[in-house]
Amino acid sequence: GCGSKDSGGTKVKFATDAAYAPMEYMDKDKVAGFDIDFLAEVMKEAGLAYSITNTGWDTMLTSVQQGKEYQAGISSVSITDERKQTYDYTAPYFESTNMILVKEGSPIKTAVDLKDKKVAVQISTTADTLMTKIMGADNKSLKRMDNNTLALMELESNGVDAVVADIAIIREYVKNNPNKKFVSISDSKNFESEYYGILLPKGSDLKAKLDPAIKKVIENGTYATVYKKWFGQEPDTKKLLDQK
Amino acid sequence: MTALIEVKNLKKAFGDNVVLRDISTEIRHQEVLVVIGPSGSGKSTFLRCLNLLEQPNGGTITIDGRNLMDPANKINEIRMELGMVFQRFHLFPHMKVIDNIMLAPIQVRKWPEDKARKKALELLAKVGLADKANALPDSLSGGQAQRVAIARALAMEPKIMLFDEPTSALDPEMVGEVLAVMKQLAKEGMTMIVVTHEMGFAREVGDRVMFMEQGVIVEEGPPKQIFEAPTQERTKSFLSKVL
Amino acid sequence: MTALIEVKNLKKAFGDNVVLRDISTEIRHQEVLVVIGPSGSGKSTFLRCLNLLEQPNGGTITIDGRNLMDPANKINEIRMELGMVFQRFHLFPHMKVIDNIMLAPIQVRKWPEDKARKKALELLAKVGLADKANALPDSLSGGQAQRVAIARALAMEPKIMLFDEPTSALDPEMVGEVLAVMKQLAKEGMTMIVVTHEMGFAREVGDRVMFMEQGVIVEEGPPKQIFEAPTQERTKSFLSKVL
Amino acid sequence: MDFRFDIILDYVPLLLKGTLWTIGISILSICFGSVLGLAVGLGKMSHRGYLRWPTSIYVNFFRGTPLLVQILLVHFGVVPLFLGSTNPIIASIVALSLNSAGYMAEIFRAGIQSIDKGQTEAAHSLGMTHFQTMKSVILPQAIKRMIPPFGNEFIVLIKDSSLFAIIAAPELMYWSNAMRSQYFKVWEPYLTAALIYFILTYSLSKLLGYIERRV
Amino acid sequence: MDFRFDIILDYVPLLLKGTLWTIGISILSICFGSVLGLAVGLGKMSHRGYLRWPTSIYVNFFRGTPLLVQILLVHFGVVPLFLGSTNPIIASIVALSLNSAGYMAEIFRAGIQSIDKGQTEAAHSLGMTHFQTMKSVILPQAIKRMIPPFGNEFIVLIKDSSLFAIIAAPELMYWSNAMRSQYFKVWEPYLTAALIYFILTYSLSKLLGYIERRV
Ligand SMILES: Nc1ncnc2c1ncn2[C@@H]1O[C@H](COP(=O)(O)OP(=O)(O)OP(=O)(O)O)[C@@H](O)[C@H]1O
Ligand SMILES: Nc1ncnc2c1ncn2[C@@H]1O[C@H](COP(=O)(O)OP(=O)(O)OP(=O)(O)O)[C@@H](O)[C@H]1O
Ligand SMILES: [Mg+2]
Ligand SMILES: [Mg+2]
Repeated sequence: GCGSKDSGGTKVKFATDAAYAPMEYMDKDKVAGFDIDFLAEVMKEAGLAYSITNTGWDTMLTSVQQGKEYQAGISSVSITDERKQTYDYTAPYFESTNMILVKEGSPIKTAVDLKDKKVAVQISTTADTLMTKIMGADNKSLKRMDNNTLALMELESNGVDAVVADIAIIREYVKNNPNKKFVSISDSKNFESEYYGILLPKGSDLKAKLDPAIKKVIENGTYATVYKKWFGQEPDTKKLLDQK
Repeated sequence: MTALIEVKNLKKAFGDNVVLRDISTEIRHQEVLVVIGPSGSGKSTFLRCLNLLEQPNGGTITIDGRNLMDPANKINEIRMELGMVFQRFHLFPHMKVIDNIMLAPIQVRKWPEDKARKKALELLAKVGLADKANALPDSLSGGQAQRVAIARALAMEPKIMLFDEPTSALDPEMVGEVLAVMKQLAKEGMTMIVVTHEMGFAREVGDRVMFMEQGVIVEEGPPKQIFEAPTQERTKSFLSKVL
Repeated sequence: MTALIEVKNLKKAFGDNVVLRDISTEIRHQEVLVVIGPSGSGKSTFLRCLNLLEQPNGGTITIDGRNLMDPANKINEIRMELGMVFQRFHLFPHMKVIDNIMLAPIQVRKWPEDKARKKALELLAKVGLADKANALPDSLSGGQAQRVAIARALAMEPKIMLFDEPTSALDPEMVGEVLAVMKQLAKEGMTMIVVTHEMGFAREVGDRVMFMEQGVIVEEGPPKQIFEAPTQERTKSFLSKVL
Repeated sequence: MDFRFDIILDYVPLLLKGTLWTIGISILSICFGSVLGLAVGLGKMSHRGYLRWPTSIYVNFFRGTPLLVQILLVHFGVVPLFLGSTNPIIASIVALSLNSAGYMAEIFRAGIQSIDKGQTEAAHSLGMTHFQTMKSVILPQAIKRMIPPFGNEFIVLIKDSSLFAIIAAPELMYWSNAMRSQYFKVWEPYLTAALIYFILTYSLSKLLGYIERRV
Repeated sequence: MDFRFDIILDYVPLLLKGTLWTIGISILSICFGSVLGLAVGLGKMSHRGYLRWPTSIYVNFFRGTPLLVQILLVHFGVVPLFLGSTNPIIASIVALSLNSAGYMAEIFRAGIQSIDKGQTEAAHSLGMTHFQTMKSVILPQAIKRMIPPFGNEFIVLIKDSSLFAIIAAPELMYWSNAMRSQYFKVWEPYLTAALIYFILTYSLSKLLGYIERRV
């Protein structure tokens, strides 16, 4: 839907790029996903009215930076030092790591093996950043696709040897395509854990309201319920709470 | 009796191409002037300067006492006094015949519609096309189209009519019907300047014939004199080709 | 002596519009046939059927003993025997005059280039344009362009020449130079069919005049007879308009 | 390849809704674009430098840069400047109108210049002003000649509107993208979209052919 | 707004490399597209149904669906069929050639049909065959008239090549996207890209204007 004019009122307006199943995606005309359910709990806890709009990635980045129309963004945004120059983040709410997806029988075992292979990633993701570091910014074998669907298609059509993407994406894809003989590889040595945070404009006063609510939701078990609903397993909440 | 049109030292060039070198002449009230000359001699340009479709580069043109070069005179008011008929008719193809004729009286003279319509029907009858009022121009023969064009020019009640080779785009059997309308006009006392290759018309209707070549008036005089006893070599040689 | 062209019961319609109703005539070797008639009477269509620019709907055309309707006869071979000159010249504007003339002899007759060039220069001299070999068509006057078009048609060494109003797009002072070339051709014994409104030419050069109207031959005969003593009412009324 | 018709069926209502948006955005844009394009086109033909220069720059800019870039500039720059906040639908219509005005300007110019100069001269010789001539004589004829290029521009515009998916205007491509990202599938959403676009553009071109023959 | 020129400078080598790819892809595509477009255009004008039908469908399909969809079809469908694996550059050139052939076909057709019928008749009356007439009389004249629409098509094609960023063809837009992705900035990459595209299309249009006047 479209945004309303009044941004200074009571409602907090969230932007998202709902093209990242199962974290956030369009289920027909509704925004759905882990992030969405989690946000609902947090806002209930904080006692704030809110709305969430699928704006696409660029609109989210630009408008959250200005903080006028959208006061926050939630869209599996990893907390990185580079981005911290431009934005504030809430406390981390999700631990993620990148994973490698290859075809059965592939010789690739770790991220280092990818160095001279062809790899597809979604542009602008941390997978892009990681692989850019490993393979180099101008490496033609690194294909930065517009979105993860195209990256995964690329693997199916033998355009690349591997796809690197967030663990949730890879799992969802394998789940959706059980008969396609893909193997997912995790490599915690090369792919460090990353943490998602809610994106805020610099100096936003929302941080003071959202951080305690996030802490509460994680501590009281609500978080685990939502997590299990989407990923079918228990989260490591201790590690999450330890992050600063 | 004083001249209706007075042209003095008229000059016109397109870039380097000097088309009218130094044209001076007078046209009296009710006179019919026939202009002849080879292709490219400047006949059309001369006519077009008279109603400022071309901006002269020098000289003066006075029409009914008004100086055309004077910026105080509105160009559209001067053009209202001069009706022009072109070789290729230039009817407005998207309008019915009657609307072609009514357009300018309504928009320029600000006539009410019924007055314009009455006048248009009168003129159509005069050129013998009363039954074509609701036809579209494309359905007319060349001769009919040219007669409509004449009616359209007359609808503005001009003092002077300019004709630029009005019959040379017509099939031979249609030339007669257009010339007949023009003869009738002359008989009624219209002042006319006619560029044409129809020597029969010039002889019969013209009060004066003017022979132009390369932007100058080589010779002018009554038709009988020009056709039968031209004084200039160039006139003779031109006439020998076309008569 | 037998006929070079024999036309029998020729019919041609465009959709519902029957343009040639039933045309039968013969043209003898070295004859000059002049076709006259009002606009839309089918004169051009008649000429165009002779070299199959239009496909007839019925009847037969025999040229030099070959039946045009016979699919065994190659259309291009027949067309080589008939040179055609159009009202609007249709020179190829992207080629020099000489290349316009050489194109078909080289491509169709498969002449070597120097033979084609020699012939082209000869013909240019004949039509009085030896100095224009390297000019582009757009730089020519109408009369010059039409003479080049005649040379281009002659370069194929046709047995018959067809002219479709070759002078009616020309300024009057250029008509003479084109007619002169045509007269010369006739004198040299070329078989010619000429659609024209130039009655002087018809009288002087024509062996026979054919008057067409609404797709039929109304009357034909020697020029003297047609012009001075037409037997048909329609011929009289047409001639009264154009003479 | 396992082509899943079920997910297409699931999305049919949304795709149709998107199609309506596509049509709506395109129609509004071609209307605004035509009006603006006429003004720009007349400006480009003007004898006055102060009208000709800026309109030339306008046309060169909008025809010379990718629509994608123009969309981003309008969405993040122009619309917030006036409304205080972004709005994908308004941005779509504004960007597409501005863009198509650049093309419409050239269509108007070509259409007007294709009318025989004799028409203008005949009108002038009757004492009609430049404006009267344009309005009553030239434009009515030019507009008829402009139907084919106008139709092409409309078709281009319908297809171009697919780019607005990236700023999340809820048109046809947006819902195709949603379908793609929900199911990780490419063929189902995009072939369906292609078919719908084709139906739109093909019927439009038939309609225009019909109008052209009638007028 | 804090506009960071330093990150643009950082990316200059990559943007220039991308520009070269953009130019290369566009030139190859317009060449292949012209050849194929001539064939399709002649087919569409043919009297023979078995030539006219398929070529009409070709033109309608490639002009009636968004390029985006055509790109995906070629990249994931056509190219792997022949090469066994995807290849973004080959896919770009193939998709853009096929697409522009649809437009070039119409340009050829319009150009050929704009030549006065009298030219064909004059050539036929001299005994020249249909093929000789086309080759020596009609095409040389038609091609001159086709320079302006051909130039427009080339410009459109340069801009359209920006869509190949989504399948990671290393052209200008791809590197602009990479820049956006690295710095989370929108204006710097896209304004720079707009400027480069504008320089490309503007110089091309000037060049074509010059050629047009010369020919
Ligand atoms: N608008 C124009 N721009 C440039 N040159 C022009 C223009 N109009 C006319 N000329 C040139 O002026 C000269 C005279 O042209 P004009 O039309 O007055 O001759 P004309 O005597 O009417 O000839 P015709 O009998 O062929 O109509 C020609 O050389 C022509 O090329
Ligand atoms: N290609 C065509 N398609 C349809 N109708 C045509 C075609 N060519 C000619 N006609 C029609 O055939 C009729 C005769 O035309 P044609 O050109 O043969 O007459 P014409 O005697 O040569 O006249 P003109 O003196 O005007 O040249 C006209 O009514 C014309 O409209
Ligand atoms: Mg003239
Ligand atoms: Mg004829």
